[in-house]
Amino acid sequence: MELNLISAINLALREEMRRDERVLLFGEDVGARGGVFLATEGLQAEFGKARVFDTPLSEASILGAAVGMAVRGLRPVAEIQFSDYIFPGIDQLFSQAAKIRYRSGGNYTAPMVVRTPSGGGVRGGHHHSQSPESLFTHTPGLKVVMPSTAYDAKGLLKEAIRLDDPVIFFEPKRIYRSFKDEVPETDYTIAFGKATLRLEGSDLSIIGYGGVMPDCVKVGQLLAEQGIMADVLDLRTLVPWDLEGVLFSAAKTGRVLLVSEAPQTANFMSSVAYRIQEELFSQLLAPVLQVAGFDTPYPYALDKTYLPGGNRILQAALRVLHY
Amino acid sequence: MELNLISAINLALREEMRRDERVLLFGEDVGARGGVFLATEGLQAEFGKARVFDTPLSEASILGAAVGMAVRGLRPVAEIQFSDYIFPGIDQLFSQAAKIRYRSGGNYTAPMVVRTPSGGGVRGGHHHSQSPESLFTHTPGLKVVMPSTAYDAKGLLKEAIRLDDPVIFFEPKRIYRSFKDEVPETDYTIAFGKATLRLEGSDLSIIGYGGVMPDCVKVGQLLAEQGIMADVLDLRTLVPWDLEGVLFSAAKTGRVLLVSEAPQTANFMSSVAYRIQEELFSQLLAPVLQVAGFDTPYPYALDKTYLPGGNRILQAALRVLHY
Amino acid sequence: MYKTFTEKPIQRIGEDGKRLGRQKIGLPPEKLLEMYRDMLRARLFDEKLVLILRQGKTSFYSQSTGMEGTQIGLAHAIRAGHDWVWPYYRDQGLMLALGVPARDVLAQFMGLESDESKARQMPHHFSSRAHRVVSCSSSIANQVAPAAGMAMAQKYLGLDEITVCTFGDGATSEGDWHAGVNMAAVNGASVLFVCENNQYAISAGLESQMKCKNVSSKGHAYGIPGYFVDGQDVVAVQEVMLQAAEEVRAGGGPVLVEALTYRIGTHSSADDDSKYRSREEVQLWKNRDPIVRLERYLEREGILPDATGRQALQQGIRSELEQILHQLNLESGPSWRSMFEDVYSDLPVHLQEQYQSLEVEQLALERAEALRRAGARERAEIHATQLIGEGSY
Amino acid sequence: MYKTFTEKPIQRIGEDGKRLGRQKIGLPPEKLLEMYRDMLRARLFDEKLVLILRQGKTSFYSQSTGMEGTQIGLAHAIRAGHDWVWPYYRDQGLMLALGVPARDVLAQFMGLESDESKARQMPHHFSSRAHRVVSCSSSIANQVAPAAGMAMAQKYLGLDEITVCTFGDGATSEGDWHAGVNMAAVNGASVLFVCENNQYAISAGLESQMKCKNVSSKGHAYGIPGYFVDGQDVVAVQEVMLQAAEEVRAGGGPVLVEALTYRIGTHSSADDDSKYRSREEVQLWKNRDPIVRLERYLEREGILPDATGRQALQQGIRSELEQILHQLNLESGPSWRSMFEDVYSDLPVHLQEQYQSLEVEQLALERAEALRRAGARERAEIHATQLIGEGSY
Ligand SMILES: Cc1ncc(C[n+]2csc(CCOP(=O)(O)OP(=O)(O)O)c2C)c(N)n1
Ligand SMILES: Cc1ncc(C[n+]2csc(CCOP(=O)(O)OP(=O)(O)O)c2C)c(N)n1
Ligand SMILES: [Mg+2]
Ligand SMILES: [Mg+2]
Repeated sequence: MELNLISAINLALREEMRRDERVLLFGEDVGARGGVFLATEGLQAEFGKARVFDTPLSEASILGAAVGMAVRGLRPVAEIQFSDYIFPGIDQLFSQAAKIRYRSGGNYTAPMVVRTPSGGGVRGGHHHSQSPESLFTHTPGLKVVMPSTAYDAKGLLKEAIRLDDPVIFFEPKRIYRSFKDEVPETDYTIAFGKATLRLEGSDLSIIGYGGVMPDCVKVGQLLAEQGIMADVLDLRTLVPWDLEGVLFSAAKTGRVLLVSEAPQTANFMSSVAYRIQEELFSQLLAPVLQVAGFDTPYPYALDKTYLPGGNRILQAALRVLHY
Repeated sequence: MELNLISAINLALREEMRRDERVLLFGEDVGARGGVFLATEGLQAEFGKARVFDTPLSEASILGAAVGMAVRGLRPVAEIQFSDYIFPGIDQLFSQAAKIRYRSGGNYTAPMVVRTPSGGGVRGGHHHSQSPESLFTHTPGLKVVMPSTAYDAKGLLKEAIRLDDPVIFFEPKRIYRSFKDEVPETDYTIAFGKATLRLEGSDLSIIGYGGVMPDCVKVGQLLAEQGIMADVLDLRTLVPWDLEGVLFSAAKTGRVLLVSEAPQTANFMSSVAYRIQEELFSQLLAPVLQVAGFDTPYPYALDKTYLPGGNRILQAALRVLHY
Repeated sequence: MYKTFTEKPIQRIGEDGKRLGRQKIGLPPEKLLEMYRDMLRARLFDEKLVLILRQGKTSFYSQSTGMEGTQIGLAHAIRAGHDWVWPYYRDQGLMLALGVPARDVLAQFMGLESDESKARQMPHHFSSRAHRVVSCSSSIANQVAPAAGMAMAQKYLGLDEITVCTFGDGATSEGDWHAGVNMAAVNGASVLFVCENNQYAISAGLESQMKCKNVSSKGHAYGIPGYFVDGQDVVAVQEVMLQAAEEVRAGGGPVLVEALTYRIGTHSSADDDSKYRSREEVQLWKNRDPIVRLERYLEREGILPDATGRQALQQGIRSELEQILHQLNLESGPSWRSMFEDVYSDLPVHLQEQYQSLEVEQLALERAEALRRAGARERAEIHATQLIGEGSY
Repeated sequence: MYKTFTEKPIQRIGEDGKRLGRQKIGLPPEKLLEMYRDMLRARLFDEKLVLILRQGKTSFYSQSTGMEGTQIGLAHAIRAGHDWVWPYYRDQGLMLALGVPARDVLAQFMGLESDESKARQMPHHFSSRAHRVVSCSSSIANQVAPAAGMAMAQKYLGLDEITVCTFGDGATSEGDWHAGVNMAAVNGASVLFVCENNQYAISAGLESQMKCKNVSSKGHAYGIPGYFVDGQDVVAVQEVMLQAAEEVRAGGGPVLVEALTYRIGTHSSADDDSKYRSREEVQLWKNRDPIVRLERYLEREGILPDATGRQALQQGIRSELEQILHQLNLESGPSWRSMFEDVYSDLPVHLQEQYQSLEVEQLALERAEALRRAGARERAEIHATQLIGEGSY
């Protein structure tokens, strides 16, 4: 069936909760309200208040409780209302969720999922627009995901819930409802660490994840109209990320553009760039280029100017091509 | 006079507090105890409890209060006992200190310094060994420093206190007392954004900051004994970082090794690597290489195995040289 | 002297407009009428903003209708422009009553170039240097520890100001709230903490927020006084806040005041409250309108303007807002050139470079736009496709 | 039934060993003697660890001497191995009394391969799967919200366990403490929160930590019972904890118990307490030794072993520890090969690669070390300089 991204998330949650009674869902306003974006709509009605409930307004309460539940055998799925609001509870992720397996020698684990709408483009200003995923990729012990289609959202979220690791599941809120794609009603999961090609070509590799993907595809199509064929690769998961898939594409094209919307400095994509040039130094025809967010707080009125859109991606693609 | 790094910090604090009554100093155990590493020893005795005081055990209290004081015209210097413990208060840095100037159109500012011992090598296990600086370099609005000598520590800390921006001042605790260097008794500051050469050469650029610097220098000296001359460059400040100095050295040698001890993925140094290959693609003789921490939590018993030391740096240098 | 930690909210005027208690109400008629006007102004501001939101002139709105007693009572108990205020996002009534020009508040809501915060934040993120209102963060309870720090600075500097810090009921659950109140308490910092308890945090009622009997009782955990006042009773709010502010000013450390109130509208323009509360409940609280309560009292005292007078009062406020909007509608948002200002006190190299790259892009877009307007064939949403192959880089 | 929110700590045995109150002490002699032995064992463990620290066999130590009444009283009030425990780092006495083998505790302290946590954490980071003791984080108050979550899970799963969560006085200032206690309260989660109030957080005394009269009074802010007990009186601690644990077990939600105690030693082996507290104060609390208090009571009751018996008891404990150390001294730390285990449930590609790079390095180092031992000329601290020019990469 055709679904938008947020409906696919709702469906994945519903299916997993039906499958496994250990799956619990909580956060701010996820109950009667169904979440501020309605990702959890109808779930409290179906599964009851013992399994779907509102918490106090405290991200440390939410994330900390998720850790404790996971240690005792549940499969908590916690929602943080906006990824910008993880920070008040981040120590529970960094010091507990990420480290408990390692620090206990594998005796305790925290299989939990933190779902959180993320990224810009919704006129959300400083605190409803940020893309903090790089911070989590820099924290060993956490797995990090960001889908860009409804199909992937369902498959990756189901995989995340079943995995024995803590997963931070970033949802690109600006494309929650901007298109629909085919989502099987069957039970399927998507393994972490496998990128997927959105377009195939041999002149250039455009690599991204999450909210920037539609623009990456658009640019790929535009280039194709001019006879320039790009691989457009969607990473889907950042930890682990698909080194093999990335190197395969980069080796094929020799020209790579990495696209993300988080600030440039210490951006996760820089470490992808690093690995590409490390492995393929003599095969690259141009430096690896990045399109990323500016190193400023995310502004309100200039939202669209801040966000790397099709034009900025296109110009960078041309720069890589014409190097 | 010859001082070790921590004495230079103590001296810088003392001088700045004598110079400017608006400078206040607080944190956990900084008063009578003089800090757990004794960085603030004697300061409460000299300046009194109104200017040097202990706080409740809450990093959010410390960092949040610093923001409010700074807005009202003081120059707070807050100590976080270990950089691993910034996380419970990080929202005060990310959402308040980093953004208040921007979000108020420059009407409010938070000129404050957060001093914090950081990095590994002291058998501190998970929570007394981490190097979280990359997270702060990824947060626009914060300036980020990490000195590696007593001279720099004094000059950079005094600069940090006088700057009108929030500065996160990481102190490489494992070299607090491992050597002494010449520190003038005069008042001097060191401008941010200027790297400094520890050794000069033209065969290779070894670039690092903070706790890894002594090993970088050792490796440079070892190579020199074999007739291989390396530039050993100390970044000193990460935001802003010395793009010009780095590119100058990299262009000269064509071979670059970046050294840090934080985990590899989304490490700040990857974005330095990114910029080097972006600017000097055709001039590089080898891929830019990185020595970094492993992507695991920082272990206790394997402390020395985890930490990138002289041998690991040397091997990587050889890899760059023999590419 | 009002008592701390009362079981029931302190009231001065009953629902019927009758004075409660023996003590006379000390406020002169002019002051009462000023408060009345400020409450009306807050209410009509809401009304107007809901309208311009529909017109697309702002992007988001959270009403404070029903909470005017709390916000205006507070505004009239502190020294506006002298005491510092760390407000929260629902404080438009407080802003206006403190004297922040409606023009400035509106410019912020509309994201205009003349906003003193340079349109960097979403609507509701108040800031006014001149009125000592410190720029809001969206992160709930984020202002609490900074307010403590500011009061510590005031104490250190020997200033006679106090710091006022407001927040909702939901905010009290955050760790940063605890950290901030405790910091102020331990340091005897002069903060007036004000909880505008409207009984909801978006959809979460008090029972999913706390198990204690009310917010003010949390004062026990910090060793500070807690007052519980009826937020629908502007006179009680003003008096209790005044007493609390004086205690704070006297140097006794922070005080916590909880005003029990209700938001009549949805949490925000993005909310649908029918999912989580009954219409009966909302109606119950509509009947406890703080403006009506004051009107009843004023009427009893014989100082309520007559119907024509009230009409004129409202008309005056409406046309004030009309006129401002008329002007503001001519203004536009900030230029892209302001993107890199105010990140730091200086412009580091990496931001210079990013500025330059944005300049190239924006000038190209402007050229493309000029071409398009000059009648060149229509471009798709990617405006600069004409650059393909031209290699401007 | 003990009362909540008392002004003074609940006591059962006076300093002179006399029973207080009318109620008889319900514990049978065997139980009292077991508690006595556990307290001695904790004390002697401290003594031993200080010694092996000096010998360089562990790297860091924080004594709990003086706090045995609190920790052992707690251990004897809960169902060890059935109820779950989220301890904090100073809980060695609690660990031993819960039945965690001294061998396991010591292996953790010494960073040995047989540590069930694979020597991944500093000394004092307890964990025992078999005893339902959950691995400690160093981040103060970090365990509080997870404990709430665990109890929520227990409730959901219909288990009759409770969750016990301990922390120091300093910990109560952290935002995460507030977040955790509130979460438990709102959800009626079965957590026994235990504050081991030893009056210091490193050098910070209570007055720089809180302004309220005691930690237990913080229960008011969460709508939960708060008990205040004399932590030097193991009988009172055991009885109050038992009552609190039963309340928790009955499903009434969390309970907070504060035991007022004192740490006689420095904060840790890295501390110097003469900088922040007087010798007189320390002496005062030495005189309130919880072991001596129990001895006095046992003596009065005629069940205290005589001098020889006590001597034998101590000797037994000492030789138990001796023997364990004797074995453990033969063990070494974990192999570098364990570095990449347990980061995730699997070994992602990037960690496989990092493992391989470490393998190359470590094998080279082992070769170099073998050469060196075989008498080749001495190498500097950079062991593998011989690789220069050989280009093994
Ligand atoms: C740290 C954080 N978490 C979540 C949010 C999202 N959020 C915005 S308003 C709100 C409810 C706040 O309730 P309350 O404090 O009672 O204020 P009210 O809106 O009722 O005036 C929430 C959860 C946020 N802004 N910040
Ligand atoms: C978040 C955090 N901040 C700071 C520290 C450093 N630290 C370790 S122990 C300690 C004092 C703890 O005091 P308390 O909770 O009273 O326990 P006690 O040591 O007295 O038993 C501090 C500040 C830490 N471990 N975690
Ligand atoms: Mg509210
Ligand atoms: Mg303590």
